[in-house]
Amino acid sequence: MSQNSMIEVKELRKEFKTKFGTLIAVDGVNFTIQKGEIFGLVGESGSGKSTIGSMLVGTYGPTAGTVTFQGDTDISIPAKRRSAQLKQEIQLVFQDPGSSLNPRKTVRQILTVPVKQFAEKRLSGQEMEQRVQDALLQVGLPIGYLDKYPRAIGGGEKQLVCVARALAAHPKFIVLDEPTSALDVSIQAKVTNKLRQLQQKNDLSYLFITHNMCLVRNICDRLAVMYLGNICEYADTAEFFTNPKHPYTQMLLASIPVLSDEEEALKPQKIKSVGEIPSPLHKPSGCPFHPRCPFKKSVCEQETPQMREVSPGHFACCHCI
Amino acid sequence: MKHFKKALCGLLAASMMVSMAACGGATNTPATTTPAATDSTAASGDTILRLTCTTTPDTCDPAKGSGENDDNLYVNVYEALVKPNTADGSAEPWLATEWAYDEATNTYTFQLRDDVVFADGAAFTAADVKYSMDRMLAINDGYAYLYTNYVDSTEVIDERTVAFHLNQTYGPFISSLEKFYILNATAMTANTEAAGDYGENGDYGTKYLLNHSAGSGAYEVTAFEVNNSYKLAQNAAWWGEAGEAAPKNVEMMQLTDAATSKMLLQSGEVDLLHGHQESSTVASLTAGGYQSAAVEEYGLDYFMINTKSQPTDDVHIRKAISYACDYDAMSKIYGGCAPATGPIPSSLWGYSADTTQFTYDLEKAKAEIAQSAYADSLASHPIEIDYIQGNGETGKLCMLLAEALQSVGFTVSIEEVPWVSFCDNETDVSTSPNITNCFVTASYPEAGSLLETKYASWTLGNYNQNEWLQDDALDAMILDALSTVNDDERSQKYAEIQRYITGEVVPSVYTFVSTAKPVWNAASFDWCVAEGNIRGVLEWNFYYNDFTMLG
Amino acid sequence: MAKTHSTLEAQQYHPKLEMLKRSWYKFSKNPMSMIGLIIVVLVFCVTAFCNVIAPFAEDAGIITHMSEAFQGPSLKHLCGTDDYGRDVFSRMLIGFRPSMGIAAIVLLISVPLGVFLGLLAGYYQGTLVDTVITRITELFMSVPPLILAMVVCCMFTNNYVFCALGIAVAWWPWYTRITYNLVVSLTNELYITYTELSGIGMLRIIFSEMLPNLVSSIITKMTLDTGSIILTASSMSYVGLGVQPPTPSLGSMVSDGVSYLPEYWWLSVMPAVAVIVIVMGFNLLGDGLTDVLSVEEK
Amino acid sequence: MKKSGNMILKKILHMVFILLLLSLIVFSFIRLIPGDPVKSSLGPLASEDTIAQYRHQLYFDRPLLVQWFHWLTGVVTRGDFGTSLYTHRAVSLDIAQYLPKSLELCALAALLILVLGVFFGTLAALFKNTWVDNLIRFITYLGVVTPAYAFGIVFLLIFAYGKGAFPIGGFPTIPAEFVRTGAPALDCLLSGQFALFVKCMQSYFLPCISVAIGSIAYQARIHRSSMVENVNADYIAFAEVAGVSKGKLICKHLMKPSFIPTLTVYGLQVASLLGNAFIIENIFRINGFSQYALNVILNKDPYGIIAVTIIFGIIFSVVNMLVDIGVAMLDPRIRLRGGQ
Amino acid sequence: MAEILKIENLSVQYQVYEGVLEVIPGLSLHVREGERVGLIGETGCGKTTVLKAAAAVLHCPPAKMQVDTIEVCGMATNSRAGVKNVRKNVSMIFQDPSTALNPTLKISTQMMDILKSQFPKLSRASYTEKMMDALRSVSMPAPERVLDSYPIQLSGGMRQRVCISMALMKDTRLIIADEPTTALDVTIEEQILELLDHLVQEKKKSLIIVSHALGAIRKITDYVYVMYAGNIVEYGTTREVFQSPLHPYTDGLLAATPKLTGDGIADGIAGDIPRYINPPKGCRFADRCPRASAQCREQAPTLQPIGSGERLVACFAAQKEAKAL
Repeated sequence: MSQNSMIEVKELRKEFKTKFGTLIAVDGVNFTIQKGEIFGLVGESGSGKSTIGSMLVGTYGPTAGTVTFQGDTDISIPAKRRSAQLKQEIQLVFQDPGSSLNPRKTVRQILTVPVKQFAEKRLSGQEMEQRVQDALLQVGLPIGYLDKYPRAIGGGEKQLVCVARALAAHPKFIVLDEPTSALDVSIQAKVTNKLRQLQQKNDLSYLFITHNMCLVRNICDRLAVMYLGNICEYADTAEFFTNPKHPYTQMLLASIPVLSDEEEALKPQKIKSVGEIPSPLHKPSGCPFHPRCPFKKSVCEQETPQMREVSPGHFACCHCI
Repeated sequence: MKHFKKALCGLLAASMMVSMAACGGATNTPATTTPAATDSTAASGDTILRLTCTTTPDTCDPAKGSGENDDNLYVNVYEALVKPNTADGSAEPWLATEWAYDEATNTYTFQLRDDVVFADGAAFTAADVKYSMDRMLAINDGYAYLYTNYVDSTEVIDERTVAFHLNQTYGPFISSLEKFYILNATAMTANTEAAGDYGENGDYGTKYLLNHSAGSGAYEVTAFEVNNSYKLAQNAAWWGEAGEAAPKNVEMMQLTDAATSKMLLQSGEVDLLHGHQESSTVASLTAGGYQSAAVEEYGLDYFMINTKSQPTDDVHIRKAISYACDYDAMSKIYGGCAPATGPIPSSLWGYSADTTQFTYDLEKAKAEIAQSAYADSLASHPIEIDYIQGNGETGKLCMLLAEALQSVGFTVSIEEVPWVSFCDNETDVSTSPNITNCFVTASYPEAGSLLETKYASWTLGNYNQNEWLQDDALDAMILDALSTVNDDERSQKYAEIQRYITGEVVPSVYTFVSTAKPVWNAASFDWCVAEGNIRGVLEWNFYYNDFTMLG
Repeated sequence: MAKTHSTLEAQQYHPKLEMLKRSWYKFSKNPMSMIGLIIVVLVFCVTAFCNVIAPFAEDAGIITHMSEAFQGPSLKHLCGTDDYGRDVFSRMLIGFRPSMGIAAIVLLISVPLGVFLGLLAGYYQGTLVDTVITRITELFMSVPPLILAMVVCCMFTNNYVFCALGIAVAWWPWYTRITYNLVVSLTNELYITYTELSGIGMLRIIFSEMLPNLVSSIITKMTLDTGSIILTASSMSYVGLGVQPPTPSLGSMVSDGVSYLPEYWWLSVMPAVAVIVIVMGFNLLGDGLTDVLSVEEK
Repeated sequence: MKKSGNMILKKILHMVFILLLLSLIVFSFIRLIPGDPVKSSLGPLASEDTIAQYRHQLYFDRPLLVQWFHWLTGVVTRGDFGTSLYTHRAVSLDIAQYLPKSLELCALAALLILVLGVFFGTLAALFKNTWVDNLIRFITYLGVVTPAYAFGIVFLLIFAYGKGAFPIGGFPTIPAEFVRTGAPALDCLLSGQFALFVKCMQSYFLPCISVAIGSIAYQARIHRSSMVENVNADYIAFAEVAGVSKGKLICKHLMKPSFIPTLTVYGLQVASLLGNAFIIENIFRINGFSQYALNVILNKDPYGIIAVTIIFGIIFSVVNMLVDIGVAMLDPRIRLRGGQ
Repeated sequence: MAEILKIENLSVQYQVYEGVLEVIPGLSLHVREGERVGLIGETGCGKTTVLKAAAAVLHCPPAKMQVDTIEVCGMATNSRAGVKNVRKNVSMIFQDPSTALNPTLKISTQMMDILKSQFPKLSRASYTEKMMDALRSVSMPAPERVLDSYPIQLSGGMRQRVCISMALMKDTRLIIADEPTTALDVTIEEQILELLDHLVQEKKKSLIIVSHALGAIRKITDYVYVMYAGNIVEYGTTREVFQSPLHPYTDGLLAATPKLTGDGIADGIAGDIPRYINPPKGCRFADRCPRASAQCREQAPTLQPIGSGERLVACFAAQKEAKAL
């Protein structure tokens, strides 16, 4: 399995010191992303999903636990200490396309940065231009965009430029941190489909971080659902949506506002959303979900449940299973 | 949003709430205004005379100050053994009734008045004189230089007799005593702090005198704020005869801003502007119905030429400068002051008319330059002219001179220098500029005073002497003159010195007689100046006891 | 693909030029900004050519015409003559020079220094470098600029270079602070995060990614500051610090003229109006720039 | 509450540190002065001995750090800032004499800035784009670009002929028995002399306006833009729809958040008031601290300069601290995040 | 049924630096008593502007508004009395609860000011009781603590509950909700929608809700308007519109939304909304429309009824198709 794995995360933990105490953003998380797969990481605000993404790209290192890249490289270190090759191979697309492009630079200048930085040799001007154009064409934008400033292009196109910038580095693995949540629905579709296409064409692996279950349903191969720094459930997409186990997952699915009766039928019916998400600063004892869980037992308050395999490749973390 | 108008009233209240408290931390200060010794709380019938000057004294201590504004205060609150005659400035009795000189022992013996009391009622005795002289010499500031080199000791012979033993003959001794103000020894000792710079004498009462007076004069200090103002009230215990309509209270304010003083006089907040008012101010105020007069002092305006720096070390260059000076124009800038004929103003005792005089003549100036060693290298020897910042219109004088010098071929620069830097520069010959402009007045009404301060080597290194003469022959002449006790002989020696200076050394340009231009509101008071009785010693014009308040 | 490339070249599309054109268009639509610009251009022209423009340029030197003193404004002397009989208008124009010179020196010193330290402190946020620079900045900010400038100017030589040095000493911390704040907000921008994660060198991040985003704010501040510096310098020359007479400076002309108020009002009023107009010009221009740039950022 | 106490304590410690550093820097600076302040202060007649003795007395012949430390102990233990070479007495006496009235002047000016600045700013914002707004904007523009001395002179000219309503020649005399703090108006209030108090306030009127007017204009501009920004905020629309009365809407819901930027700018304005007041103090014959500062600087009086800079430093730091606290009080976001 | 809100031919322009933004060219809509009406639209289509105009909080300037009719409960709103009437009958809930509450005032203060305008003279205790009631009615846990808090101390969901409770404190007939759940997490969104639905039904109020989240609209509305670039392009009962969209924009929008069924996503709608400065002369959607014809570029389509029921669409192609049928 490790031969085939792109990212292997073991007992990953991240704490932040704040003025009000320690914030446990990620609390012992395990998962594996296979080569050539789109792995979805789903959760609501404060679940720690973006923190995991940041650790993978090296914004900061974890407090504990390991992350292994391609089976042998330990990447539980911040980007500063990573090799140039690693930086090239793991790329990142942010949520907010507005802030991820330098407003004072043209698209050409923006794309030149990774092309130059990650080139295997010194590039001539001609080669550089060629590669920059390639990157842009890959995401389906016309060459004319090279001389535009980010301000002059639409939100979806901006996000595509971000993708092009990531691709220009020729990565193997891309962390997509809510890549479409700032976009309108009509534009989101185009970006999502482009991402999927590029993944297949370039044999990439993605970590797709989002809060949108429907999107995950349509793009990811496998997914994990997080709640307050823990993974609750972890399965193949199809299996997951037909047979959700964890009460939180069910609640999540049940809450989705859908567009047709057909979809309505797919939602778990017997659970209703209640309660608030607690602040990660005041994480409940035992199972973090217990204050909102309709199936709560006394053990849930005291003991943290362990991850269990409920069916092959389908894991859930709940005392009731 | 148009109907929000009503709410605006509420706004003020809201913004008041957030008012600043930052500045609440005022320190607990010792009162700088002193409690009045007598009933000086101004009742409605009391008259008050309000004046302005450019700088009020730093302290009420007569051993510390030596400027015209200091004198103005001292003369009203203290009294000396002798005072200048209102006509020619020669010494006449004041606290002393008579004196005698013993040539053999070089001792002056003074008989003192017996009817004098200080403001606190203590009687004036010889001990007070001794105390004041000892203190003066110990502090060695202000006018002490008049006595340090001469007075060996002071002896109390009896309660009404005091003797000064000199260690060398000193011609103008009696005249110089006009600046020796007598302090109330008992009051002073009572108010002396033990800790101080004067050994067993502690602080010698200097702290007390910062804002109190301890004299026997017609007035006493009731409030004193450094660099701002002081107030005087009539001394109820004064032994003399208080003027019938003399002001009961006097307030002197410090004002550096000419515009403000002008406005204050116009708005009626001030009665009299003291000192050198600019001619345009005088013109505009007199046009508005205010009075002004020219009060000649025992001093001159000098261009002091540095005789040790190039190119002014050449006497021909100095002569050229003297010829390049447009005396009439300069005097006109100051509203038409009497011209100077030599280093001594004609009204001063010891003046001699027998001097070499220069007139404004650029041709002669050029001729002098041609004779000088710098005839061919004027361009490479620039001349720097300095004047004191904020010192009336001396800048204009310098400008006129500079313009003329430029026209005869000099390279000239002018600098306006703050007072402190001006003094700093004068402490060393290398930092002294080629020419400075400054007024200098005599400490006592005699030519010797000016000659000594202006040209003697031992008074070198200050703003009064940019000439850096260091001329041994001249030093000897001055010393000889000063130690001559006989008046006629001394006067002749002074004349000889003046002849020598103007004829051979030419160290300075003498422009015109220093003339104060007080402006006053004639409706509020009458004084000697208004009557044309101008006294030669400036401060005696401001002897408030002689004022007549009107209305 | 080669085809698309060539068509692109044929279009001669210059994005920078295009951006400038747009900004200029927006700027030119605001009459106040245009007035500001015109004033500033005029001020620069006067500064450069005052000796040519001034009808009596020699009046700035050692010269007197006592007989012509205190003449009111006339065709010959547009702003009258002063107490030396010199032409107030000419002296005023020549007085622009020290004011502008001081502003130039102050900005030349304080902008590079302040911006550099600000960039450094901002880039090394939270480290010792940051702390040290921030503390030094606070230190210099805690004394009023005018006082600090006067101390420096008085301690050394009283001429306009030291006057400018004095003001610069008081002025740079504000550039450090504005740069620091801008950099801090920039580091939250994801494109900076991206460059950091990509392992791009610190100098390149600072100069190629951050600086272009700061330039507009700093230029705007410089424009507005030029006005404030001229005001400060005129306050200093009002109390006799800075330019030495007889060379004219606007502040000292006002203070010299005050004692002749109200009869000879033109001595002080004219240079005071000049100060007001110059400062207003720079402020209007600065505000105009702020408008254009803030719209652009949206 | 304990948290905010800690915060203030921390700020004070920080302030003390900055001030110590400031004094050390000024000390080293003073040593760099060309020329000899001691010599020139003693006047032309002083002998070399006297100068040497005086220099020794002032610690000028000892190493910098020794001198600084001696000065520091003096300040801390006795409140002794050394002896001024300009007034020839303890600097602390000078401070006690000059500072109170300047502080009073600045406090009154600060009040004016706040009240009038906020008033005109609000007026302009509420009548945005009407003639009221345009007029206020024009006037405030003039206010910002006009040097303070110009205002001083204009007022002087106008009121010199007004004869008395607003005196231009300094303060009325406060009889010695009423002097407590040295700040004339405050002393009158403390001793219940209301007639005299009114006179003091009349004397303060013109200088206050002259000192404050530039800042008032600037403050009004800042407050206007801050208000305009907030008028369009969602919460104003929300409160409006929810039925909050107009008066409350403006005075409370709009004013409180608009005050946050206003207050920050206000702090800077107030902190620099005193440093900029010297020309006005001179014109209106208020013999205050700013004027004193100018004099000690012009006279190169070492201990005076040090004391003056330290006092300015203290005022700046204290004002800034108060503003920080004020902003934290207005803005719970700052308060609840623990001062960040 | 009486029309609670009626807007006819509303046009709004904004004067900005670059020129005039013609945000809304001419829009009509109505909400009848007891109806729950949705307004679907993406970023920048002018939906918030419409709502602000309806609630009489659209400040002019900067906006320049012209309208034939704008009535709330049968009374025009363009007078002082009209505004008073609006305040009496309309409450509004904003998109972002973190900006809709004044950050510098405590919740109790903000609620109190609303109460005071309604009940000027009550005792402190009864005010508090009313506030507690309001909070309890939105099932707020620990209402005492909430009252004593600043907005920043509350989570997003709690803030939105507070906003709703404040909006419901007045007994109004129309609730205007501007994207009330966009800023919230999905489980919280569900709760808020439920709450809103419940309150509206229970108190028999009318509701107009704006959102770009189609699912949310579908969940709680009876009728829906679809808005594009300042125009209403389609109107009908929620059911019909979602099942059989007529306008190509509605169609594209629905197709582009990822579904729980997981059959992939359609490629969405190409391009961006047009600029509002000098907008296209014809149909504003023409540039992005797969069915656009020359007519669409020349002439702006108007809303025309389709079929028998209350179905309106502004598209030449759809109108033709319907006629053909």
